Amino acid sequence: MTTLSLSKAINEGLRKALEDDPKVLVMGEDVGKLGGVFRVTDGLQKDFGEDRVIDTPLAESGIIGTAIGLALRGYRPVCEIQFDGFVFPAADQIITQLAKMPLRSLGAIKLPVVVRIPCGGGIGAVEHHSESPEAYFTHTGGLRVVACSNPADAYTMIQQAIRSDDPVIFFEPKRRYWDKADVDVEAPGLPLEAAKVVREGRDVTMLAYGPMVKTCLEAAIAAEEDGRSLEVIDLRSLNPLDTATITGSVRRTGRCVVVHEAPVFNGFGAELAARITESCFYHLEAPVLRVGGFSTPYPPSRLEEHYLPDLDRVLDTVDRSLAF
Amino acid sequence: MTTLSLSKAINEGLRKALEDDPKVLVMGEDVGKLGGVFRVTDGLQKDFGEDRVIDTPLAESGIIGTAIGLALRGYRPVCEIQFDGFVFPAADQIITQLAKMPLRSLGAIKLPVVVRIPCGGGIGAVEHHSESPEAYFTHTGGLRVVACSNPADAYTMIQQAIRSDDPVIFFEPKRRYWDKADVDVEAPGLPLEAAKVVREGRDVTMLAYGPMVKTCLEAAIAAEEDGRSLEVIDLRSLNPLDTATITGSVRRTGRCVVVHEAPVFNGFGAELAARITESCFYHLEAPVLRVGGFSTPYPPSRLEEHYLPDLDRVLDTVDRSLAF
Amino acid sequence: MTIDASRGPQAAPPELVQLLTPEGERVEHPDYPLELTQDEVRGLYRDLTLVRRFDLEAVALQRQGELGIWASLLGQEAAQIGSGRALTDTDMAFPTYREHGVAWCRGVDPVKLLGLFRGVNHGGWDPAEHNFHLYTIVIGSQTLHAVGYAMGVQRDDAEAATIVYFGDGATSQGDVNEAFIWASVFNAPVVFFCQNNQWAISEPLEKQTRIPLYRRASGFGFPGVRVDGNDVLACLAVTRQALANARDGQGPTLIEAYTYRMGAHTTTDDPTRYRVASELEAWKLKDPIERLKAYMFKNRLADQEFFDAIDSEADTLARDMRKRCLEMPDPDPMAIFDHVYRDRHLLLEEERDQFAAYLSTFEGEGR
Amino acid sequence: MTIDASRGPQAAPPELVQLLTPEGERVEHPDYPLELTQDEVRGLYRDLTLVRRFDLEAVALQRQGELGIWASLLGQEAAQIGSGRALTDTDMAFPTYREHGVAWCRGVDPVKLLGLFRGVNHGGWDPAEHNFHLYTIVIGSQTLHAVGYAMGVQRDDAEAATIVYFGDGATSQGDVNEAFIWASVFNAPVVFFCQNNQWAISEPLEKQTRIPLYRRASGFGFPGVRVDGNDVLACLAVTRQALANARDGQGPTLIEAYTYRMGAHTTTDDPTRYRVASELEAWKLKDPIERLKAYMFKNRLADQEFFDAIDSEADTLARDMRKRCLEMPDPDPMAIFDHVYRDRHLLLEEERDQFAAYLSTFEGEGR
Ligand SMILES: Cc1ncc(C[n+]2csc(CCOP(=O)(O)OP(=O)(O)O)c2C)c(N)n1
Ligand SMILES: Cc1ncc(C[n+]2csc(CCOP(=O)(O)OP(=O)(O)O)c2C)c(N)n1
Ligand SMILES: [Mg+2]
Ligand SMILES: [Mg+2]
Repeated sequence: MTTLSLSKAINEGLRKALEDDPKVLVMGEDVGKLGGVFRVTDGLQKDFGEDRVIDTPLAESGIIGTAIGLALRGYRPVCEIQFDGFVFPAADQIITQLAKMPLRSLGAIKLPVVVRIPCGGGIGAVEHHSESPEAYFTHTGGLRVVACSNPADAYTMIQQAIRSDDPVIFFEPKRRYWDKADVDVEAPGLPLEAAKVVREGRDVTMLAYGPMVKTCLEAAIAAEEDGRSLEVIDLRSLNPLDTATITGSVRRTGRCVVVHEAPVFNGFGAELAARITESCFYHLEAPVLRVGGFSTPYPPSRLEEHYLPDLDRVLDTVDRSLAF
Repeated sequence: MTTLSLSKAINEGLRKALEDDPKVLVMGEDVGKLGGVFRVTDGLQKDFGEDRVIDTPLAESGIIGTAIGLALRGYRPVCEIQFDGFVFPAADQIITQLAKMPLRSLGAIKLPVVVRIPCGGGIGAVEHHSESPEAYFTHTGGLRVVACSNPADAYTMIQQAIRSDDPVIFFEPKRRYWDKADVDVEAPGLPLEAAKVVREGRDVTMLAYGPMVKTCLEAAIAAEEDGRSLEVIDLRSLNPLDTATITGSVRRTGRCVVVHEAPVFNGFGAELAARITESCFYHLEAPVLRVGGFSTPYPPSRLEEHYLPDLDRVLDTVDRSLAF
Repeated sequence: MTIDASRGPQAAPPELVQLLTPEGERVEHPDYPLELTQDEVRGLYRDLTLVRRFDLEAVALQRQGELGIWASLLGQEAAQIGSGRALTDTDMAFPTYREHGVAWCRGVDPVKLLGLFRGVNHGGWDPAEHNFHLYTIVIGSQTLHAVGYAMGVQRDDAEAATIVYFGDGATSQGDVNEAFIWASVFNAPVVFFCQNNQWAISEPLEKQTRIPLYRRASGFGFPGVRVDGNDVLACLAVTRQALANARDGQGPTLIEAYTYRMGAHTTTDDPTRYRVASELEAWKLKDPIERLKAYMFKNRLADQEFFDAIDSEADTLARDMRKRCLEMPDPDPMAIFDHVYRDRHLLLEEERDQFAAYLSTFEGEGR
Repeated sequence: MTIDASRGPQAAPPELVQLLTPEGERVEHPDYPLELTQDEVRGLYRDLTLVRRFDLEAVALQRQGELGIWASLLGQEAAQIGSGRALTDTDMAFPTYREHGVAWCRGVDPVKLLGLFRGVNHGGWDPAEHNFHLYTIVIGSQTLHAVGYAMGVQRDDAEAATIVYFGDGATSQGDVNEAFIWASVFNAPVVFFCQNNQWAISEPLEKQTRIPLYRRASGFGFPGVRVDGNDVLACLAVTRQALANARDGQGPTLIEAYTYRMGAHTTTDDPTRYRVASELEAWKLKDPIERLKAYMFKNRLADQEFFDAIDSEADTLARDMRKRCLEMPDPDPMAIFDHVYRDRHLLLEEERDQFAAYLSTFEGEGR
C-alpha cells in the first residue's frame, strides 16, 4: 500500500505497463523530457528511452494516425492529448479510423491504442483547457470510453486499458490530479467495464464519473446531515455501461440524478436518463434528473464555478428529484 | 407552386440566396463545374462565377477554416461537406472555432456560416457515405442544427439558415434528394426553429427529422390500418428544440417514440427522451422509446436495411410502447 | 498566378523520369539504370493486362448491378504495377480505394477487392497476410498510418520499407502534410507514392497546387521525384530506388507518378460534365500497355502467341472473377455486431440479443 | 538524419536577413533597403521598450494571482514590433496568444489583452475596430481564418494584406499546411509570419522539422524568407515587402522570424526541466532592445534623456495597467449565456431562466 496522487498513480501504471510489455509506447506533445504538462509521464523517457516515450510533432491528427500505424505493426501506443480541447484535430482519425478499422478488417486487425485525455474544468484555465468531450466518443461505436476518478482506480484502469485489444479513450480528471489516496499496487481491481458503488444509500442514486464522483460524495455527506441517504455510483466505464449495477440501484431507490461537467444537452447524462427510464420505468418515482454544464461554450474561468455542478447545484437537483 | 425534388429545392434556395445577397458564397469540393456529386449546386457557378461558387482544395478543415475567415470579412459562406463521413476532418474548426468565436468576441463577431451535410444511409453506398453525425453537433453550444425532410422545407430552410447570423449545421437527407413535391416559392414557411406536426394522431407521438420523417409517416399509415393513431412530428430544428410543440403532443398522447438513423447510444434521441421524460413525467404511460442505428460503425450496404429503422422496426417499437 | 502549365499531353515535362517513350523506345536515365530479363518484362506486361481486364470486368459488374460502385484504375496500370513490383515481400503497402493493381502485385485475390464495392463488407482481407493494408476511403488518412507503421519498422530494426498511395487531391489534406512532417522528423522508412492522375473527381490539379506536386517534398526536407506514371519501367526503377533508400536509413521520398485517370472517378461519376474529350484522346497516345507492347515487339521480347495467351488468361481471370462475385453471399444480418470489439462488450451483446429476438419474430416470413 | 544545425547562437545562419547586428551595427541587405527617420527609429525603440515593460508587469500580475496565466513575449519584441509596424491601417492581423507586441501596434488597449488571462472573458475586443483578430489558442487554426479573410479581401477588390502569426510548433499542424495550400492556390494576399522561437513548450525545433522552416514555402510554390527576429529593422523591412507584394497581387509569403523565447512557455511552465542555461545566455547577447539602443547611441539618434523618458513612460504604462487590471470586475454569472447566439435561442433562454431562478434562491446569502 502506497500513497499516490492521481497523476502519480497513472505515471506508475504507465511505468508498469512499459516494464511488462516491450510493445507499449507512450507518445504525445511534451511527454518526454518535460514529462507532460501535468507530469503524468514524468521520468518515463529517461528510463525507457526516446524510442518508447516519444515527443511528437505538434499535431494531434498525426499523433493518433501514427499510433494506429504503430499498432498495425504490433505496438500498443498510449497517446496523450495535452488538453481535452485539443482532441478535435484528431477527431477524424479517432472516429473514422481508430474506431472503425478493426471492423473493416473483419477482425484481422486489432488496434490496442489508448488515448489519454486530461479532462474537465475547475483549474482556472483559459479557453479549450476545461472541456468534457466524452459524449463525442461514447456515441462512436468501436471505441471504449472510460474515466477514472481516484488514484487506485487510475493505477489499475490505465493498465487494463493498455492491455485491452480495443481502442480505449481514457479520461483523466485533471482537477483531481493532485488528490492523494492509498493505492494497493498488488490489488487486481475491478474489471475495466464495471461500475462501482462508492457509497451506499437509500433515497436517490447519484451517477457520476471522473471529477464529479468526489463532488457527489461530498454532496452525499452533506445530504446525510439533512437526513437524506444518497447512493453514489462511479460509472468508471461509459461505453460499455455497467447497466446491471446502475439498474439495480435505481430500482431500489426509485430516483436518479446524473452529474457531469459537460453540457447537459445531448451529453452523456442524456443516454443514462433515457436508458434508465426505459429499464426502470415502473420503479421511478421521479424522472432521472441531470446536472451539468449549460449549452454554451465553457465560460471564462472566473465564471466556471457557476458553470460546473457543485455541491449546491447537485443538492438542489436532489431536492427537485425528491419533490416529485 | 412548382414541383421540385429535394435536391433541386435546395438548389433553388441557394440560387435565391445568391441573387438576394452578393455576400453569399457557395464553397466546397466539386460544387462548381460539376455542381456537386448530388447536383445540389448545379449551374450555380455558371451563373454566379468562380468567385462566388468556389471549388476548393480537397480539405474539409480548410473549407470551414477559410469560410470563417470569409465570414469575418463580411461574407456569408455556404459550405458543402461532400458526405456526412467527411465532416470529421473539419470537426476542430467547427467545434473550437465556428461554434465558439462569437462568444470569444463578446458578440463583436458574427459568423453566418452554413455547413451543408448530405446525411444518412439507404443509398447502398460504401463506408463513410451513410453517417448521421448530428449528435456531435447538437452537443456543441454555439451551433444551430437543423435537418430538412422535404422539398418545401428544404427550399425555405436553406434560405433561413443563410440569413441567420449564427452558424448553422444543415443536414440534408440524401436518400430523399430525389423525392418530389410541390413547393410554393412565395410561402414564408415556418420559423427555422419550429417543429411541425406533419400528421395528427392520438395514441403515440412519433418524433423524427430528416430521412426518418417519411418512414414515420409511412408507419403511421400502416398503423392506422391496425387502428392505431400515430402523431408524427418533424423536428426540423434539433438545436434549439421546439419543446412546446413536442411537449404538447406527448402530454396528449402519453407515449413517445423517437426515430433516427444514428446509433441510439448517446444519439440525439437520448436528449429527446431525457428531456421529454422530465417535462412530461406524469403524462407518460410508457418510457420514451428509441429506434435507431446500433452501437456499431455503419455496416456494409448489403446490411443497411437491417441497421436502419424501417417500417417494421418502427411499428415494433410502437407496439412496445403501447404494451407498457 | 503561377500555374503548372505542363498538363499539355504532348510535352513530357522536363523533370519527368522516363525509361520508355510513348512510342515504346527504351531511353536511359542516368539516375535510374534498370536491367530486366525478358521474363521480367513479360511479367510486367502480363500484370498490366490482367489488372486492366480485371478492372474492366468490375466496371461491367457494376453496370449490371452486381457492385454498388467501382473505382477504375484505367490508365494508371503502369504506376501501380511498376511500384507494386518494386516491393519486396517484407515491405508494407497502404492503398487508397483505387490500388487494384498494387493489390494484384501483393497477391490479394482480386475477388476479395470486390467485397467492399459490392457492399458485403468494408474491406475484409488480412493486411498482414499480404503486407497490403485495407483500402482507405477517407482521403489521406492512410498516409499517417503508413508513417506510424514505418516508425514501428524502425523500432523493430527490420529491413523493410513502407509505401503509401494517395492521389493528387489528397495532397491538400492536413493529414498528408502531417505525414510528411512525421516522416521527415523521424526519418521514417516510407515512400510516398502520389498518383497524380490530374483530377480529384471534377477538380483539376490547379485546385490543389500551383507547382508540380513532387516539389512539395522539398518544403519538408526530403527528396521528391516526378516519374512518367504511364511508363511501367520508370515507375519500377524509381520506386525500387526510393524503397532501397528507405530500407537503407535514408528516410522518406515522395514520388509523383504523372498519369491520367482515363475513366470516370467512379462508376457514379460523369466526367463529360467537367473535362474535354481532347484531353482524353491525347492521353490515349500514352497508354501504358500499348507502349510496353510496342517495346516488346520491336525488341522481339515476345511474339503474337505470347500476347494471345495473356489475353486468354485475362479472359479466364475475368470469367472466374465474375462467377465468384455472383456467388458472394450476402452477410448474415447478425454480422452487424461482429468484429466491432475484440473483448466482450455488454452493450453490443444486449443490442445483438434484442435484434436477434426481433428478427426471430419474422421467422417463416423470409425476412 | 539531416538536422538543421544552425541553432548555435554564434553563427547567424547564412540565409538570415539582418539589417542590424547584435552589436548594433547597421548592415545593408541588397533585397531589403530601409530608410527610417530618426523619429521612426525612436518610435520603434519606444514600442519595444513599452511592450517589454507591459509584458513584465503581466508576469508580475500573474505571480501575484491577478492573472491565471500569462504567455510572455520576452525576446520576441523585435519580431512583433517590426512586423506590426509594417502593417497599414487597412491590413488585418491574426495573432496567436503571444502577440502582445502586435496588439500594441494595432492600438489595442493593453489592458484588454489581460481579460482572457485573468479569466474574465475569452478575448473580448472587437477585431474590426483595430483590424486585429482575437487571440487563438488552438494551435494553427487562425492561419485558415487569415487565408479566408484574405480571399474576402480579394473579392472586395480591396488594397489590403492579411498577416497571420504562428509559432515553430504550429508548422506541424495540418491546418497550417492547408492554409499554405489555400493561399497558394487562390494566390491570396496573406503573409505567414512564423516566429521561430526555437521551442514549442518543451520541444525543440528538431521535433517539428529537419530543415529551416522558411523553406517549407518552397514546397507550396511561394517565397519563404528567414529574417533575424531579434532585429526590428530587418523584421520591418522584410514584412513591409511581403505585405506590399501581397497587396500587389503577388500572393503569399512565408516569413520565418528567427528568434528565441527568453522566458518560460507560459507562467505555468518550468523551462529548466528541458533546456540548458547556456542557450539562454547566448541569446541574451542578441537582445533586440539592447541592439537597437546601441545603434541609436552610436549614431546619436537619441541621448540618455530620451531613454530615461521612455523608461518612465513604461513605468507609467505598467502602473496604469496594473491599476486597471485590479479594477477589472468579475463578470456577472448570467454572462455565461450572453453572446453565444445572436438570434433568439429558446434552449439557452430556458437554461438561463432556470439558472436565474436557482441563483435567486441564494439571495441574501451573498453567492
Ligand atoms: C476526407 C474526404 N473528403 C472527401 C472525400 C470524397 N472524395 C472521394 S475521392 C475524392 C477525390 C480524390 O482525388 P485524388 O486524391 O486525386 O484521388 P483519385 O480519386 O483521383 O485517385 C473525393 C473528394 C473523401 N473520400 N474523403
Ligand atoms: C491544437 C493544440 N494542441 C496543443 C496545444 C497546447 N499548446 C499550447 S502552446 C503549445 C506550443 C506552441 O508552440 P509554438 O507553435 O512554437 O508557439 P510558441 O508557444 O512557442 O509561441 C502547445 C503544444 C494547443 N494550444 N493547441
Ligand atoms: Mg486524382
Ligand atoms: Mg515556438
